[in-house]
Amino acid sequence: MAQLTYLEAIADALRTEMHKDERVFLLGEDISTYGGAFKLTKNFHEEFGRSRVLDCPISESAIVGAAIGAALNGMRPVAEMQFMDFVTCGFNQIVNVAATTAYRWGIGVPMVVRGPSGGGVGANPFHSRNSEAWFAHASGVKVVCPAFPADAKGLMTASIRDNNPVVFYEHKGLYRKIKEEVPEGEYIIPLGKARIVREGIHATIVSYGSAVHFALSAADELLKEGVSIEVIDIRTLVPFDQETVLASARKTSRVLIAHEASLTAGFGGEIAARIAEHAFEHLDAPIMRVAAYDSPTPFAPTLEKAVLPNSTKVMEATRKLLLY
Amino acid sequence: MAQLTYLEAIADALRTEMHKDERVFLLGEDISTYGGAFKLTKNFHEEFGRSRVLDCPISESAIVGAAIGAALNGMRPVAEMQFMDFVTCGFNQIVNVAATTAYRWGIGVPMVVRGPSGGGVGANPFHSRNSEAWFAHASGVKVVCPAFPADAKGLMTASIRDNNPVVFYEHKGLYRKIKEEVPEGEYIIPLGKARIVREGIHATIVSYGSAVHFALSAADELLKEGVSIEVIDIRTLVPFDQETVLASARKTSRVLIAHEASLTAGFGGEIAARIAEHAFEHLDAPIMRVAAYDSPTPFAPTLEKAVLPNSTKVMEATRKLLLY
Amino acid sequence: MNSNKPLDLSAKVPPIKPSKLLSNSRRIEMFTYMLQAREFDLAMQRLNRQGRAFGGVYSQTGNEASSVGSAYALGDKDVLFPMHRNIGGHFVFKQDLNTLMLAFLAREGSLMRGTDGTGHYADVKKRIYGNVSHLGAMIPVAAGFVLASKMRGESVVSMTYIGDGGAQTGEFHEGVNFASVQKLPLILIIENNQYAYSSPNSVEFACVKLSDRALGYGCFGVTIDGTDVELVYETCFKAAERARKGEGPSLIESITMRMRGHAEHDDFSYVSREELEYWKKRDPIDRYQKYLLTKKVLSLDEITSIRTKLIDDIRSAIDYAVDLPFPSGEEGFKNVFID
Amino acid sequence: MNSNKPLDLSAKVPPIKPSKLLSNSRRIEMFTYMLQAREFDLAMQRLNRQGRAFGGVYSQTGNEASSVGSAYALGDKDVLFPMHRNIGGHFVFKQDLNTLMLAFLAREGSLMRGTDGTGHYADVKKRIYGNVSHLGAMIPVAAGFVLASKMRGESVVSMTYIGDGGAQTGEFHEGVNFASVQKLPLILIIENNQYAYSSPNSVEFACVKLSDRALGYGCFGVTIDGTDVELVYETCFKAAERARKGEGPSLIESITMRMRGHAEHDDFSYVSREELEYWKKRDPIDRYQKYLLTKKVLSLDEITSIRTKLIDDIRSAIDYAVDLPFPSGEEGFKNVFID
Ligand SMILES: Cc1ncc(C[n+]2csc(CCOP(=O)(O)OP(=O)(O)O)c2C)c(N)n1
Ligand SMILES: Cc1ncc(C[n+]2csc(CCOP(=O)(O)OP(=O)(O)O)c2C)c(N)n1
Ligand SMILES: [Mg+2]
Ligand SMILES: [Mg+2]
Repeated sequence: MAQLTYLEAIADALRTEMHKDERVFLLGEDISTYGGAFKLTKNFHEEFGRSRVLDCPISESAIVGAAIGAALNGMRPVAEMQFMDFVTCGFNQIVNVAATTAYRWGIGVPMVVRGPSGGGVGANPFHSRNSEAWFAHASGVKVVCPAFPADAKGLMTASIRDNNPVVFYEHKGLYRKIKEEVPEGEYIIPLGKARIVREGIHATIVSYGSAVHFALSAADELLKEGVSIEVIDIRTLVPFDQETVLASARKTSRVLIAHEASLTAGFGGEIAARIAEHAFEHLDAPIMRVAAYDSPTPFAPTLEKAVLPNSTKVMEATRKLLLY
Repeated sequence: MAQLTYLEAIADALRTEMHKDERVFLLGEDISTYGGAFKLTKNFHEEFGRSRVLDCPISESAIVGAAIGAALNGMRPVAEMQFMDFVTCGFNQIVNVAATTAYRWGIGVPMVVRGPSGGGVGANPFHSRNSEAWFAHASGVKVVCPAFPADAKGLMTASIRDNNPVVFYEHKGLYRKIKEEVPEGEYIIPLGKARIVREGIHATIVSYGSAVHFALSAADELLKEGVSIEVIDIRTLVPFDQETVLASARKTSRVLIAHEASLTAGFGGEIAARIAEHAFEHLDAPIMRVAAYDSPTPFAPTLEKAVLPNSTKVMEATRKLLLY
Repeated sequence: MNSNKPLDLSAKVPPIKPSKLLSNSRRIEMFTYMLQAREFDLAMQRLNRQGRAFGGVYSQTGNEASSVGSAYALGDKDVLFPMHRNIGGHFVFKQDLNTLMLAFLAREGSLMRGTDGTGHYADVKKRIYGNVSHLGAMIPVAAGFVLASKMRGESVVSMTYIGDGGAQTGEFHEGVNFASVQKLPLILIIENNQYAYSSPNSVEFACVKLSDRALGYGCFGVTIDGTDVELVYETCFKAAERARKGEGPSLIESITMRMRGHAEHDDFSYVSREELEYWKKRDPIDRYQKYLLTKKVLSLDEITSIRTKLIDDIRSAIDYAVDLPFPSGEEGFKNVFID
Repeated sequence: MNSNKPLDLSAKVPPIKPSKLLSNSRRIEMFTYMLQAREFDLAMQRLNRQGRAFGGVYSQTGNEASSVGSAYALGDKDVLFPMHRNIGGHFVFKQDLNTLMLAFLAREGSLMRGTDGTGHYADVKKRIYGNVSHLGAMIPVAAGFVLASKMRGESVVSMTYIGDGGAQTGEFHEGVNFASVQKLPLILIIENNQYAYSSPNSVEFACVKLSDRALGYGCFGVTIDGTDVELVYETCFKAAERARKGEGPSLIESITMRMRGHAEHDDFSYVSREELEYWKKRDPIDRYQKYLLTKKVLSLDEITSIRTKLIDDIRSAIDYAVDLPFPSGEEGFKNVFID
């Protein structure tokens, strides 16, 4: 096994699948010669040719729409949004065409829309959004938000092989931040399986994406004080692994939900609602949430820090939860 | 006071505000000569002229974008989506331009995007969507979902006078279904105030839009059995009147949340999360939700009935809640 | 032709421009599809009046030449992405009446299991791909479909449609531009039937011809009389030839009239009597019938018997479908995702 | 000009096309703004190398004639919606350097309070409206702005910009079409600087000239040499005149070169040395300077002293801004909604 960054792991999944299955191809802006804004697909065009690493005009609706059309015609396209923020320009294609096709026509639309999302890196309101909840509410697309390199590889493989449209959120702040052992060659993690990243007994933090790391460092800190926190990375929002989350809630009786997306109508609400309905009797404390303030993600580091969640905020909330 | 339908009440609000304030104007597809697909703006062009009742090309991004530009330049535009489903084609303008302008520039964008939403009328997957949760998660737009004629008028007035962008969801199934007394002339209901539509003691149903009516008929039925249900219509999702909802939850200790939108990542999750966090100790039963199945809204009446919530489903869930 | 100027009400109806590419038997076939489209339309209108239809009924009367002539120009590997007034194309692609009627009425056993209605269905074996209501959305999809074919070295042309209104959507622009850059074998027919719901061309665009947009994409563009089926056929046939040669997409503006309301609930009072009169004289079926009679390709008797057969067949499809129940509610919970 | 074909590397640099509309004092003013834009650019590049800038630095070197010449053609009621390479326009609209630098660096007291950076700000008193990152989005907004003016009978022209890449967005199409139908006083400059990030024109479009799209909207369109500031000025001045007369929008393709990477992190190794050489010879400032010297409008000494003053002023603005703290975190919680 090799030590790979999150970005390398995703590239590895794409490369492996492209070698294995000639139906897989990539399309997006500046992905070929330039290798993508984050160089994730660097040199791919040399390996696979420019028609399988297709540079496209600045037309997100055309990119997503063309991916759908190609998927209807036997391919397995992976469309890049240069930043996930720009998916708002291809939104209609995803929620109205891709999401409804299986239901209406009984035909699969095997495609992935992927790209860098999230904040905390001093981008601006238009290069930092966490919009996964929109697609979780779209009924007909799967939504994947990996937090670790190996998971990112395994989930990307599963997404490409899935017969349904998948929106795959990569967190740009994680791209080069963490390295871990990533299995070589084909490696698949089924969609819809949460992962207990750390077992614990006193409380559960349910999270995904960047917030998993906030949860882990909060858990590290608290461990020094003898408090044992269970950390669950749901990994995919749709399908949602309700059972794993409920089992943990029932076990620890205290749940904090953390995500980087803004609070209101974020996916944390959904998770809280499921727990409040199905694990009600097991709870010893209110379900708490840590999320971004309900604003655009601001540019200046001082403001961004104030608005976004981080390890400290998660730890403080966990303390509050434990003290309840 | 006149007896008005929900549709007439909205038209009345528009007409009253247009008479009062010449900055208010309407733009959308087929709203002038034709009077709109539902005839809501019938004859408006005769009263106000075609430039204030502006027929537009089939270009939702241009319609919303032009409204934003006009709002930046001193007007108070009201943009119609012929069906709210088509807001997906103007989505980027709303979530990225309208929603971020006050935050970034300190300038108000006083505009309303309104149109018919919702199902249960045998339309199809593309003429039935309830997408309010998307905008509730957009951080920077207000979201209004009236259930009654008088509220629709009062909230529309408030929306037009608000200095922020408002997405105003009209439920097409309610347009001509209910009549009630609606105050004449200027009539305003502030955004962000829930309404206790019916007081009760044994349980609370929190809902909005069409689901308020399901809740009311469930409450009617249960009253016959001596059970008293409190029904709360939140009326606006953003701002959300948390206090009224929490007070009721604390009072009755049993809460059901009902909305027509699909379950997962719908606004019901947010409401449940708020209650689970802030009224935890007062609850005697799990928070339950009734919502549409997580699918597109199907066309055939048999399927649509199976998938969407209705009075019976709300009643059955309420019984379950009471029996817990 | 100029697609955005006042009608010359006194103008003579031009003669059909016969295509050298058509044999008489193929002429008869086209004409039969046109009749079938018209009769299907009339039947749907009737069902609607009787309250036995379900969902909106979007008439294609006036569109027979445009829809049939274009689809008829395709080969047997090519694919069709029809829009709401392209029932003629469904027939050209040999959709059988029972299947079609079931789909329109969303009855039990229909292709979409009741999840959706009207002509939105896809029938992959017949190479018919449907649409969504959102105008313009299928243009990039139709382009992507043949992008895939092209990648595999297959020669497949994809044909789709948009209205004089829908051509104003952003997805029209992105789709046509993408196809032009990739030189995809895409034929996009802009059916300018004078109205987009209630909106005349002047509300929708300010250019002289919608096909003038081709210049801005670097693809082929032409505006034609969309009530002359042979002209439509020939134009599209050549477009398909170019497409197969790798010369890229064509934008064909086909000018005709929507002879009824947007859907049957619309009384189209915003259309003047004179305008309807003008177009009535250009009824695509009348024009072609006159031509076929004059050229003795068909006799009136033959036409009558073709029509009678078509009407009978439609009637039995209706009888077959209309009393079938809607699908069971359980269907609503299936296939949101598939394996 | 042809916007989408291989360069003729041996072509001579054409002379400046002097505009009859310009006095020498106004020539000097334009030239000064161009120099200011260039020096500001160089200063930002330096700040970036020193790690003292914050956020992406998008060079406008190569764009001075296009940005200054266009904005300079506007009147004192007109509004500007600049894009990321239009710093020249900010200067023409008399933005002061401290304000600008604060906005770019998102420091305390800046117009956007740290919520956003670069040239995204709006300064209403100066009639400068900013943008969002999403390309194309401001075109309908700029159109709607003057729709409002028009409704009130005010004569205001709105000018905005898009790139050779951004012209492929759906919002470009919807915005220009809407403005054309409403005959709005909108001037859209398509700045074709050869690249959209790393993508050459051939990835973005297949038409000969991007201004050919005007025909498809029914508005005025022209492609011009965007390194000749007088030509840009004159073209835009006439466009503004037409706009004020109610003749609708203009689509002006201004051809130039982005002389650096997309932003400073980009080494633009995808651009050939020959291509850069070709454009280096067409540097808008060199060209204009040569003209002004030849015509004796300015002497070299005068230019040097103008430049020195500009550099000093920029340096003091940097000194002023760069050590200021970022705004307090509390600002992040304000103004999501305003009263
Ligand atoms: C994006 C979008 N906006 C609005 C509508 C509502 N709508 C349905 S059909 C129609 C008119 C279409 O006119 P045109 O494109 O000319 O086609 P026609 O019906 O005349 O064939 C409108 C506005 C829609 N379906 N999609
Ligand atoms: C809708 C959208 N898609 C993608 C991007 C990412 N992006 C930012 S600038 C850029 C290239 C722009 O090229 P062009 O329009 O030619 O302008 P230039 O930077 O060359 O002036 C891209 C792809 C974006 N900002 N907006
Ligand atoms: Mg039409
Ligand atoms: Mg460019």
